[in-house]
Amino acid sequence: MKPILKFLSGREAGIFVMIILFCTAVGIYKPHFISSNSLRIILLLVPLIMIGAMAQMLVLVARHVDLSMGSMLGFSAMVAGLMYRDMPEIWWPIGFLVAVGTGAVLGLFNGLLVTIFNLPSIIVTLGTLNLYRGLTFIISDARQINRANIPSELKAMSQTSPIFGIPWIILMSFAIALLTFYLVRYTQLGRQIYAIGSNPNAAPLRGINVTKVTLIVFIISGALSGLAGIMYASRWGFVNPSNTGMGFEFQVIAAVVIGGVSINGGVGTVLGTFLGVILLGCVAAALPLLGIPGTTQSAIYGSVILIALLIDRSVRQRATANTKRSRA
Amino acid sequence: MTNQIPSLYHKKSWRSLFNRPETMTFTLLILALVGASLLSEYFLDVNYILRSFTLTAELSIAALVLTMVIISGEIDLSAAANIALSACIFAYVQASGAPMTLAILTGLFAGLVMGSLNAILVIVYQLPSIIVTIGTLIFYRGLAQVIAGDKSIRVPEWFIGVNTKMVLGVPFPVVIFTATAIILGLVLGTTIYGRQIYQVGTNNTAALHAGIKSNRIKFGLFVLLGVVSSACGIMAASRLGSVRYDLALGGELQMVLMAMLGGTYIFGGRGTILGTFLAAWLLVIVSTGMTVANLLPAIQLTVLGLLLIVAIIATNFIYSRARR
Amino acid sequence: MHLPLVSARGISKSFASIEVLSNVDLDLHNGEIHALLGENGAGKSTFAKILAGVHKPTQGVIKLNDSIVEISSPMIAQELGIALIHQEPISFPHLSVAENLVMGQKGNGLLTKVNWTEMVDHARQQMTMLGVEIDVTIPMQGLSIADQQMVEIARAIASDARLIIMDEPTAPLTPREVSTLFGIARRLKEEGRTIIFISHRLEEVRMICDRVTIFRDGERIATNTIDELSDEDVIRLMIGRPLGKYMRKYNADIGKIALSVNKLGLEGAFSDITFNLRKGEIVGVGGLVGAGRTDVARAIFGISPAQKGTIMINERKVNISNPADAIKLGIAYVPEDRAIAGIFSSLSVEHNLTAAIPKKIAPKNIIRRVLETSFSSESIDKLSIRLASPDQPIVELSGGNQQKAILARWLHTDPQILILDEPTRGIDIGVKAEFYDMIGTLAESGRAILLISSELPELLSLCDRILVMSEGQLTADISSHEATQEKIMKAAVPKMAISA
Amino acid sequence: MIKKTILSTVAAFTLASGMALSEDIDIVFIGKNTGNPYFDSLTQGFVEACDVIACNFEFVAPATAEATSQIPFIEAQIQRGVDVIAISPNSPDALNQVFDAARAKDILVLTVNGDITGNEEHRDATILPTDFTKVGADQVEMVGSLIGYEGEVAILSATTEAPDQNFWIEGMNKTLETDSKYSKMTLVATVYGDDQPEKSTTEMESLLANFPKLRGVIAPTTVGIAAGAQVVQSRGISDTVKVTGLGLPSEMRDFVKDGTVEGFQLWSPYNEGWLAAHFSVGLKNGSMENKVGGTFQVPNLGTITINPGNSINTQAALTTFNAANIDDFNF
Repeated sequence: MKPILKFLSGREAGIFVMIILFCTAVGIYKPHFISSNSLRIILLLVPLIMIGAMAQMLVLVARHVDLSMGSMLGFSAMVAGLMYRDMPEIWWPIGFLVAVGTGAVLGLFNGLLVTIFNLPSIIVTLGTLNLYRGLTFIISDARQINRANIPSELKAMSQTSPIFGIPWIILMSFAIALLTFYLVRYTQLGRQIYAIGSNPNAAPLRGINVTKVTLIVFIISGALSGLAGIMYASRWGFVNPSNTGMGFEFQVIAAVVIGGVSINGGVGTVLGTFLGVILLGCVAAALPLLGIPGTTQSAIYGSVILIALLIDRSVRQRATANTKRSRA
Repeated sequence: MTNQIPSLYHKKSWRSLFNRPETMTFTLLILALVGASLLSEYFLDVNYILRSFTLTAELSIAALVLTMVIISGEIDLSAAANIALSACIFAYVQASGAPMTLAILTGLFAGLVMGSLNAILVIVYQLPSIIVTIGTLIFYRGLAQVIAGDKSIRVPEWFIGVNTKMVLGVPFPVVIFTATAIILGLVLGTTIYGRQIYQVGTNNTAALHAGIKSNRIKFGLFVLLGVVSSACGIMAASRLGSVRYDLALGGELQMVLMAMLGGTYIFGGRGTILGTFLAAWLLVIVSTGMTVANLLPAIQLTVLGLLLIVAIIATNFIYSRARR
Repeated sequence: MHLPLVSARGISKSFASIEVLSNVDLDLHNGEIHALLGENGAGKSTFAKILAGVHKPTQGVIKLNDSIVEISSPMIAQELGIALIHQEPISFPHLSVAENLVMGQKGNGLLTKVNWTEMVDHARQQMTMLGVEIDVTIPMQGLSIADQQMVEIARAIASDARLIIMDEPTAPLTPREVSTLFGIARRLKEEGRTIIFISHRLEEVRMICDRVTIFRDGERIATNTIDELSDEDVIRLMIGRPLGKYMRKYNADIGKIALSVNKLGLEGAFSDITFNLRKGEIVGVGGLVGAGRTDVARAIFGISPAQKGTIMINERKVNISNPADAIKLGIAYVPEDRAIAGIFSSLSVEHNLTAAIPKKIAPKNIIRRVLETSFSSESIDKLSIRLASPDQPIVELSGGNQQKAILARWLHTDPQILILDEPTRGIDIGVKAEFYDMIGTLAESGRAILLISSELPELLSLCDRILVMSEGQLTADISSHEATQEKIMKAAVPKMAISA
Repeated sequence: MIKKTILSTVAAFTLASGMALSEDIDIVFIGKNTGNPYFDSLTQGFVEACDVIACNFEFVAPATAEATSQIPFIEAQIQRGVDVIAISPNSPDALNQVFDAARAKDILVLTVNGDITGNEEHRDATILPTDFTKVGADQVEMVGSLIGYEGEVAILSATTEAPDQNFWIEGMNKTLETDSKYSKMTLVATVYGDDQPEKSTTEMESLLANFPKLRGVIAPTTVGIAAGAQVVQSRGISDTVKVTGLGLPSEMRDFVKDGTVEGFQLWSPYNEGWLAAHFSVGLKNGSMENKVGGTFQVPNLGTITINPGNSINTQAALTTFNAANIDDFNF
């Protein structure tokens, strides 16, 4: 059975080719870029953005945008961090539940504002981006959760690995990608998210509960931001109110837009998003090797978003051009 | 087979003063003044408030032009990054020996280019302005970092201190802000261009049918915001004496907040310069009041976030009832 | 006679004080193809939409298999087995055909598994059952309109629809596609389903339908088997409207040619349009929905310029690339759809009235209040626009007054050529007469008027000459003396689209 | 060596002698940003000093550490009419005008833990933890002692522009080149973590990837050393790669306890706060003079001299922390 979204596969192949080209080019210039060790560095850059990108993809497909992911990540990580600090003897995996749960609640608040008050999601989440960051400072009394407070088993998850050298959190992020693939392809909810994004006016006519599905999308975005938060604590070993999650939403949007997810809703694949994250990981890992100062990273992200927007537009134009125009 | 257009009847007219959004902003302004002076006895001092205003004067001036962009039905989140990049270009060119006038012209030209890039992507390539300007926001902020690295570039001694220059006891940036507000208010309120900005924002198709060149108007507004932002960047360089890439970091939220608090409708067609003018003062009073009371900065962030959400709910509620 | 599938009794519907349907009774039987005929605005489409749950009737009862039903939404209609197929089907363009078929069906919760192979096989099976070759795995936006219609029909059958309503389905189809559609319709009939077929194409109706109902002015005039009525009978019934008491009270002297259009063409909209319009002359343009009349007007006014042909103003060749050019050349266009292309709904009546004359109210770009108020109060009095105050948002006015405001907006530009597109649609009878007087006096003052209208009495009583368009072609050019409603309708009805 | 026990007894003694009668001096300390553990202990120095001597102390800091974020806070303190503004500056030159405005209102402006190099004339004095010229040499000695004075060494610094970092790195380079004791040690790389925990970690990981034979890493920044230690601990390579530098006891305690980091150095931020408070009160009530070359007494810090450029150090040499003494410090 040919893949259903065959017309889109052109885009994923394009990104895959870009990754191969980019890595070989850097590899020629700096041979040890293609070593297992630097692959490990690239993979270690990926987990958080991967989880965020999967959530943002769902939001964009439903024709919304979530700018508050960075602060949701920070707030959820802080809640888990405070739990670890104030209740050191607690069973450490509880941190996952607490972070994901906190994130889900924040996502629900976003969703309620968007659905009940019928507000544009981009402005709502611009507001909650700062509201949640402020709350992160307040609950932590502006103090950092030090490395000593983070359970070593949690920190180990980003170093030790169950199978052939890939750390737990990377496997977890791939698992989330697979889960999102399953959700998007094999559940009604997934298909209805696409339907809402593809034609918001027709969705209610076809019996889709638009409010409920939109709420779920924002809850997922919050929950996955929360998961990224606990993974932040594992990967970096601390939680800081001011820079945990700072700028996370822009990195995620860059990855998702490169991955071929359209801003106008209804178009986007898990594979494309996955490859978009990997490409960004390669770029981020290559910069220090090529001696390009980290300062250029944000300029590169910005230009990549703009280029992806133009590519997306030409893809969309070709798609709509071939439906015969009929006069009313 | 008529496609019946049911004409909508409306119970109350929204003309009365009470329902003008500026009244909401004005009452909030008074409340903030009272609250801040209760919060700390050091607050109620006109010179101190005026001096504090100069710290965000650049963002407020750009927010006035942003109000017109939003009224026309578009949005531009890249203005704050434009301020930073223009300031860095100006300082960089100036520091590498170019005469001051050339440096200023280069800075303004940079603003023109940035505004035009936004305009071309939105008008010519018909891309949604919200996502385009997120892209250009990151791009311009990144370019500023490329030019300035994480060093700060200094400006000559004599150029520093625009905010200390006084006109009848009022700091120069505040005078410029008020003058810009008056000029833009007149343009928006009395000239035909202003009227057409409202018409384009209310119904772009009807504007096209009435012979209004909406693309030309929107293009001009993006470029105007670009140039004004670069001018603000240069003013900031004079205020600070040195420029880093992180100038006005996160300023886009404050600018959108000012427009929204001033009653500008996010979907276009509604809003006034007076509203944004009052909102700019409201924001200064809120943040200054909290700072001088030594409140944790986190509380300021929380309050700003909450204010934006409350503002869009209020304006959305007032306008959508009128429009539906 | 066995029990009717659907029986409607006393169905009436009015939109904000304008009655569109009054007291319609109709029975539809199983295994029948029933045509609904009538002029534009006769109410046939509104009746169909009431059956499909898009609109709720103001009065009246609908019985399905002899039990009263309340069809309050398209979803409920679908559950009751009623499906409406729009001319341009509403679908999810980015999703595959197979998904569009099954999207939103009752019963499966949000987390139930989607079995792609089963879904695709099911879709393929439905397509072959319809005898149609469509790749069900490609997105909907990859299909032609005809194929999209086939998918809509398949979806209706999949949800076991007993009553399938097709609204102007054959308009965008090629003859081959029309015959495929009719083949399917016949098979559905044999299965005992009922099909409502809304169309203007009498030959097609005659070929496929068993019975036909004719609507006029919101009333059901006649329901007969197709053989009982000749084409002439049908047209007579459709248009037997009283010519109305309105008689032309003016006679302008026809001047020289103001506008001449030569071989105008726009791919997919209209082709080979040639006519002249003289000063002081009112030229009507009749035709059915989709004939391309609005597209010609939009081409002349520069909104979507023609690709081929020339436009001459006062015998001088002109190039109109946007509305601003047209206005400079003295052309004005009152658009068909007021809400979308006409009014600035939240802005004041005054702002709307002076929207097209920036130079006049702001000589040096500064708006002079005194000029603006004088212009607006002048048009409010001249056209007697009923309003609370010139500052109130225009959306608060009635449809008729909104239309007057739009017309007044264009009169301020002192146009030489005035294009009116369905100016009196959705306006109550009283205001219509006022409009006719206005149009008359405008012609007397030497302006050239192009009146696009679907109301035959309006065309006959107002125009000096009547053009008729059908499917993008000019099919008639009749002077008002020889013109009759039958002649116009005959020219308007599309020629035989398919072979026997 | 500063022992915790001596400290508490001295504090008790001065309390007994009663507070100075002069009207209390208002001191405010403005940190780089909130949520930075380094400033917790520095503020503690101020607080405990003000319990002892006549001053009221407030700590404020902006949410983020950009160059201009501290200006509103300085303006607010001028408005509040405080007597002394102590600040750890985020930018060497963006604060000149606002410092001048403060000093115009005869508010004492002290930079703490970092100076505004090139703009010293805009502040009254600067209080630095130690004599920066010796930091470079001390750090090289520290890492040399850990790796047996041979093998490859790298530096994990903060931002490229931080004046104190560059000053120390210059010191390290000179020591490695000139002092024969370190001839067998080669500096292979200097990388910058921008005082960002994430970036410092990735820079440390790329150091390990690019230099398999790396033996020692000097991280003269609390953010860098903690990140470096974390990487070494998680990979369990603390026996081959020795991480040292300038770190906070509270952050490094675990690493020292499990042997990841055998030793590191720092000064006592607490003492900076303690000295700054005493210096401020002394200047304001006239008992001290801000004259280059002058000296003054500070309880349990002994005599302090005002070096050229009105720069004051709280202690001569770096304090070395190791498993033995780590528990004696609570900052």
